Amino acid sequence: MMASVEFIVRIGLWFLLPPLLPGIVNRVKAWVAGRRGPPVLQLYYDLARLWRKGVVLSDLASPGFIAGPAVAWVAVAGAALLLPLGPLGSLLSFRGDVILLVYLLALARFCTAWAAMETGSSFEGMGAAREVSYAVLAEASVITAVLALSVQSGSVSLARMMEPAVGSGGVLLAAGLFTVLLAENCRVPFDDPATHLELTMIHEVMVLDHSGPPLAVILHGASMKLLLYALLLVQAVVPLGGLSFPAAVAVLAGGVLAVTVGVGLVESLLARFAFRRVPLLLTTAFLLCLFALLVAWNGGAA
Amino acid sequence: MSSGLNLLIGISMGLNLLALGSSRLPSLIRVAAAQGVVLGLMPLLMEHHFSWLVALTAVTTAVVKGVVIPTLLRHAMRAANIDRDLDPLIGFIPSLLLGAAGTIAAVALVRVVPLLPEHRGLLLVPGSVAAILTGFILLIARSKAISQVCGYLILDNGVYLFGLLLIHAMPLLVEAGILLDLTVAVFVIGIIVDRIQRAFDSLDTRKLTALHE
Amino acid sequence: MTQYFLIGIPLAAALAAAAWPDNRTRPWLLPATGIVHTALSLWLLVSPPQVPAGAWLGFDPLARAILPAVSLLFLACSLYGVSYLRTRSERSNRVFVAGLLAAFGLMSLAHQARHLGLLWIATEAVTFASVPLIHFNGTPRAFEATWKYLLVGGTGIALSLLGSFCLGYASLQGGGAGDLTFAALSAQGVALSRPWVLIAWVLLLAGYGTKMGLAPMHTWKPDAYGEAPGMVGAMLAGGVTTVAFAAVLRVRAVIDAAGAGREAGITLMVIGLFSMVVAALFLLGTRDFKRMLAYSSVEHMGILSFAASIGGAGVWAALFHIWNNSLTKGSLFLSAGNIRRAAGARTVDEVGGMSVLTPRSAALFVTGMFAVTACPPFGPFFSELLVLKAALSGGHGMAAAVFLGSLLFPFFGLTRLVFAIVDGRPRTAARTAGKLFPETAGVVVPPLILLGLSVWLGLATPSVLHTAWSDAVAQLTPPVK
Amino acid sequence: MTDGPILFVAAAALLLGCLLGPRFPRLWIALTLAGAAAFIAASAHILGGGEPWEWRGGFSVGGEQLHLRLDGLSALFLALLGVVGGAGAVYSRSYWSDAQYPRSAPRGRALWSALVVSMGGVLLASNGLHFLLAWEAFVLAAYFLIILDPDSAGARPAGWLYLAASHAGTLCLFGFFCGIASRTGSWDLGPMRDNAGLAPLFWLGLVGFGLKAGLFPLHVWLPSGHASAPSHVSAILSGVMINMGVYGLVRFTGWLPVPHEAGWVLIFGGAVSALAGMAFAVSQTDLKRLLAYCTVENVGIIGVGLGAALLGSEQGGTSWGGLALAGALLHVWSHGLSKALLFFGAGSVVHATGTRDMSRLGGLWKRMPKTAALFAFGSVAISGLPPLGGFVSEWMIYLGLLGAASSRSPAAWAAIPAAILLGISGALALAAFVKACSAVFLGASRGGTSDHAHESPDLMIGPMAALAALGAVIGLAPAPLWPSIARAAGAWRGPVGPMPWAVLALGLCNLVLAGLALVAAALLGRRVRDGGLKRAPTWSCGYAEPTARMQYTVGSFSGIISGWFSWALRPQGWSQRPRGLFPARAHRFERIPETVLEDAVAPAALGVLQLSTLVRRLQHGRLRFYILYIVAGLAGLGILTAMEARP
Repeated sequence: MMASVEFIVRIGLWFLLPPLLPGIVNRVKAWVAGRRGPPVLQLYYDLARLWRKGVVLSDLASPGFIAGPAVAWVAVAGAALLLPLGPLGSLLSFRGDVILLVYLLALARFCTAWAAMETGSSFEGMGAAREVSYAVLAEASVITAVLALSVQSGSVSLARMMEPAVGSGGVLLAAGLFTVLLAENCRVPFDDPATHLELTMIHEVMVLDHSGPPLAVILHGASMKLLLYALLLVQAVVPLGGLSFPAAVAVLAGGVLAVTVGVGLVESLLARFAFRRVPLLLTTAFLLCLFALLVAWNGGAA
Repeated sequence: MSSGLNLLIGISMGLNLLALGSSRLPSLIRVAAAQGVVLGLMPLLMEHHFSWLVALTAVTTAVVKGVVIPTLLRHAMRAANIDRDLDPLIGFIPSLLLGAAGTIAAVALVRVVPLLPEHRGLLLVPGSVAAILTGFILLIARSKAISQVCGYLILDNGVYLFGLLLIHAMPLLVEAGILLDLTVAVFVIGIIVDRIQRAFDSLDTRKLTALHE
Repeated sequence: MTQYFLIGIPLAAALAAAAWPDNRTRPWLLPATGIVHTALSLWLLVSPPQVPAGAWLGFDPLARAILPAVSLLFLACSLYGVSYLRTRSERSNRVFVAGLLAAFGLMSLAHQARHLGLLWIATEAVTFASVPLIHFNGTPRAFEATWKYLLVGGTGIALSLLGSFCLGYASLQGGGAGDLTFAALSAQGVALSRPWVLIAWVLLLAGYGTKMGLAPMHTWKPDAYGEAPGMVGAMLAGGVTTVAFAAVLRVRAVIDAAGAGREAGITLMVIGLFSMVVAALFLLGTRDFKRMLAYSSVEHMGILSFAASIGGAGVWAALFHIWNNSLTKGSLFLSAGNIRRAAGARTVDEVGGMSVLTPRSAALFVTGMFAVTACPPFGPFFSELLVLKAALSGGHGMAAAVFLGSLLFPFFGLTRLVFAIVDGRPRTAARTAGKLFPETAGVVVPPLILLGLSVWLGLATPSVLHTAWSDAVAQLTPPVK
Repeated sequence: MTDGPILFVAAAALLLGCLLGPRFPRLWIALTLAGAAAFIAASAHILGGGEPWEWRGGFSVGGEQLHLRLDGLSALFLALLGVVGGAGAVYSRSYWSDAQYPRSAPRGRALWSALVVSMGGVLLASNGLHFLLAWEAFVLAAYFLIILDPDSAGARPAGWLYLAASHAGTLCLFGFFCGIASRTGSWDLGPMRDNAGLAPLFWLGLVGFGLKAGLFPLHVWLPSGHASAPSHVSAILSGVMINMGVYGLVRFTGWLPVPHEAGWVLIFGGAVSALAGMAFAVSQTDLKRLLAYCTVENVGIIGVGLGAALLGSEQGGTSWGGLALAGALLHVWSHGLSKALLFFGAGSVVHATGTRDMSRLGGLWKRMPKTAALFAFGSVAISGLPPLGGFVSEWMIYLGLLGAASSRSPAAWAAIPAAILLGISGALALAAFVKACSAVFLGASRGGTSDHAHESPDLMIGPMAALAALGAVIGLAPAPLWPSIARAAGAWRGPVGPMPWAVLALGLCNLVLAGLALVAAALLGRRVRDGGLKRAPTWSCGYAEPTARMQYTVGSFSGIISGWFSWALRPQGWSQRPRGLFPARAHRFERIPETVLEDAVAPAALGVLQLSTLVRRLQHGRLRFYILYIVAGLAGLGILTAMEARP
């Protein structure tokens, strides 16, 4: 009974909160550029409008074109539900749930890429190719980060792994994970959600042919993914264990906000990289995580 | 009498060198025949008391090696109307030197193997080794089928020469062996030389190289 | 008494064949002799006679362990021969049949010879008796092969005679009374003069090795096997070689007794492995499927020598492998003969697609190929495993590695060549082969029988053979003092 | 003790099928299914907790008493053999029908039964001699199945390569088993861990079994063999036959002592195999080659699990070791099922379009929707994505590796790199299968044969569906399966720990997830339908008339990744760039060579061949040199003897 209530509550949270983040990011960008940007709740309006709209479907598309986004959204939501929320802890925690989380995100990627390939449009093919290719490097970083956390905490379940030790390891891990966050959520410097020059994009270009409710689901899923990574990052480097409940919540929220602002700042201060430099950056992220792992190993040994 | 025996062996050694040096087929055949006769007579000298069996072997050997085989070969040679010169793989002088060196080596080598007292004085072992060596040199260095047959005969002479060591102890083995060897050798060599010459009308073994990888 | 029939019957049949007037019915002498001979030798296998120690001749354990295999092989070849010679009715088979029977009789003699000299004489006689078989085809190539066979073989014979003399001299020095039976020689034991024994061993190994076809004295083999009819190749590869190998075994027993067993073992192992390696290299490249069989035979002679060099269990495995080699190699030669006659050519450049032209022979050929390359359930698989096991138990790790390596490369060569011949589409040259060479039962069943025997031998080796081989090993290994 | 009769029935049915198959196709199906069912039944009995079955026959084969044994480990593989063997038989009924292949289909049936029964023999044999017997038997049966199609150009060379590689492996096994027999004095097999002298034999076994399993770089025969065989054969080759090598490795690392390096070598070899296999798979354009290389990857994953298990047991029964082993064994199943399914799917595609070249396919989902759905299912499963089977097994292996890492055991130095490599290869697998599915089934037909393709008959869809269902069971209900897996793993080196609660939790998650996914898809679908649905050509940024040729090609899809791995793949490309204002023609041709085969094996083979040519020159036909050889041989023997004789 209690569990089901908690389940509903979490679902609700994960349903409502995420679209806030892109709004904040855009707000920050606008503020840096000295513009009045769109309202923070812009994405909510967009989602509502899209959900009411009809759909234009490519002749070539199979039912997978609709099912893909839905499954992807479910996968991300499932990953989100596995993630412990600071003091709340996680809904369901078991050995190796972290692997499940990582692979659920992979499943989501599979579905979006599949849906993108449905239409046979060369642009979407390009986007899907880039998505799955860069994911290879991102995956390495994520696994390494997971290893670092598990070595550090001597455990392989998220709930216990999220009790990190501060220090050089934490900093390295934060840097690495932040880069991965940018890459996985297709933000500058990997991707540029703002432009609509297809050749330069990864994620945006994959959804070119989507419209109406499926597009809404995709956008919501993306924002949920962003929040997920933000929470993961914060909990991975900020030790919340000792804090009281409200403090912990506050720190968590603050951390997420900080990350989001950070993303906004990066987007407005950096230019998008040329694609051939993307692997370089991702490799750097991987190395950062690897160093974090080494530090964790030695720290434990010492 | 061992001196007489050694004399004959010495002659056969000389004949080896002669065979190596002979540049024409007929002379080679003659040399081989002569050696056959010389060796054939040996058992008679080795006998202390006369025995029919040994005498028979000796005479047969002498006749076959001295008469039958040479005739056969000459016949084949004529039938095959081949040029009488045998152009060697190894020149005559080198093969001569080789043969001589081999003979000397043989004489020296024999010191390491133990011999029965009654054979101490004899040159049988070096003689046979020398003949075998000569046979091999001829087989390897001469290109005419007939010359190779001669080489084979001299090789056999070497074996025979060694067999004389045992002729007292195990006459049956030696004689049966030698006789069978001769008869069959004659028989087969006759056939083959004849057939080859009919098939190729030349006895140059360098033409017999159709079969190879 | 029976053992003398084994020798006498074929020789008598040979005389009969020489006298027999009719070219068409003469071949029937072959199966007749074969059946009687096989029956006799199998009977002797089951109930071996007592052999007096000093006998020059006798069906002793070693003969019992090998000779029946030769009889079986001859039986199959003789059955094959009837149909084969019918297809060659254009030429007289008088000399051929007589020679084959004589050679067979002399083989039986050589296998039963317990006397150094007698053994040598028999072996030489076999060599010369098989001369007419090799140039049966009467082509210039056949004559050339015969010529080489004669001179190389003759040289080997001269060497083995010299070796026999040396061994005799060694026994003289040991105070022997000139008795050259192997029993007597072994009895002399260490009394034999060591230098002469060693010299004798080298000469005899080289001499009889030439007859076995061990590298580098194997040069006559591809020519002879390539030019002779298939059934002759089978008899040479499965019969004559075993004679020479048995001779080596008998001599080695004496050398062992004389206390030079270590040297003998090592030389035997080295020459065996060397033969295997050389054969492997030849097999990788050869393009003529009858010469291929010759090289494969060289390889198996190497296996036999290697096995024999290990001693004890190795010798047992070697005896087992003799049977398997004779049977499988025989079937391979017979089916190869069919393909050769049907295709009218022998190299992969001219022959192809035989699975279409002569399906049965092609299937037999492929099966036989897998059999000789030690694929189960055929006998060689088991015997070669036993050889390997014996080698490893004997602590010859490196040698075993070489052994395995030189089993691998022949497999590559054989499979490539055989599939090239069997698969694909027929060459234009051999289009009409089906009519040119009908696959009658007479030419298909004998190889099939041989393969069946090989399977039977491998899966369910009769216990009588087990005991026969064990007795032979006991006869060969000197009693430890 | 009920297993004996069941297995006897199985053997009898299959042998009968071997004999009667060529003549009576229907009877053959019945017999093969009966045999397969019997295999499954016997294994189920063992895996369900029955006593391990052991039987010594009264008679002897090849001089050795017949000795069979069916314990948890062999039962696990035997059941898989039964499943794939049966499914393949049904599938081949219309895939390789007598109507289409009057000459080869009858032979194929007999060979199929022979293959299945001999592999069963390998799994049951508990005597070295009989193990080798059955081993060689199935090697040959598989060879003749690979070259089944007389008209296929690629089949014969591929088959020969397979045969040669297999024989090399078999000879290693000759050495392996003879080594055991010569050290223990008997061919009988069984636990003999205390006999430390046997440890070095592991290396022979590794090469012998690794060649069969297709561990990189011993995989040279695998891609071409799997690609050019008929698809139902590829399915059993890849789903079961390579697992014979895996079985050998697991079985004999469990029974024999192993050197200390064994675990390390296996875990690193496995990881490299996983990475390299997938790197090659991603960049293939031939559908079946892609699947074949994916097999190399999965064998690598299994190797990683086994290596981790070895390291675990070296350090004394750690829980993570057991998990890794369980994962490896479960992965045998999940890979076998999904790979067979995928090869069947590929077979249907080939059957319908006549080509394996993905760059000439496309848009097939319209014409063969069932095949497309099943293939997609298999792709998700084999990419190790939740909620399907492949994920559960990989997850267990990850748990093993993470356990080693988090417990800071020495094994962590192997586990950490292995985990990272597994992660990378997982992402690569995802890329590869997105590529495969999309190139074959999605988008527009790239012209040519796929325009008049047709859905496969039910006899081909049915087996695929069955395999898919089984794979789903592994994914959704791992907890009920755990006891069986534990029994199988327990037959290795002693019992593994109790089921971790995590397995149950994971199964729950998968179940919920699958349910939610279906619901969500349905909801969204309804919403889209109600919200008004309009069909239109693909937008593709306003370009007026898109053609199928403008789709993203398979080559360009994997271009980025191929670029990263070009040092290993060494792609060879020829291209004619468009020139001038109105370029007449332009094309680009790219091929990925088989690096190991073409750059390592081929040169070595060439060297050996040259040596052989050199030696063959000695047989030049000049008699006097032959006699010179005799003299030389004589001299050599004399010298050798003299050297030996010197005291």
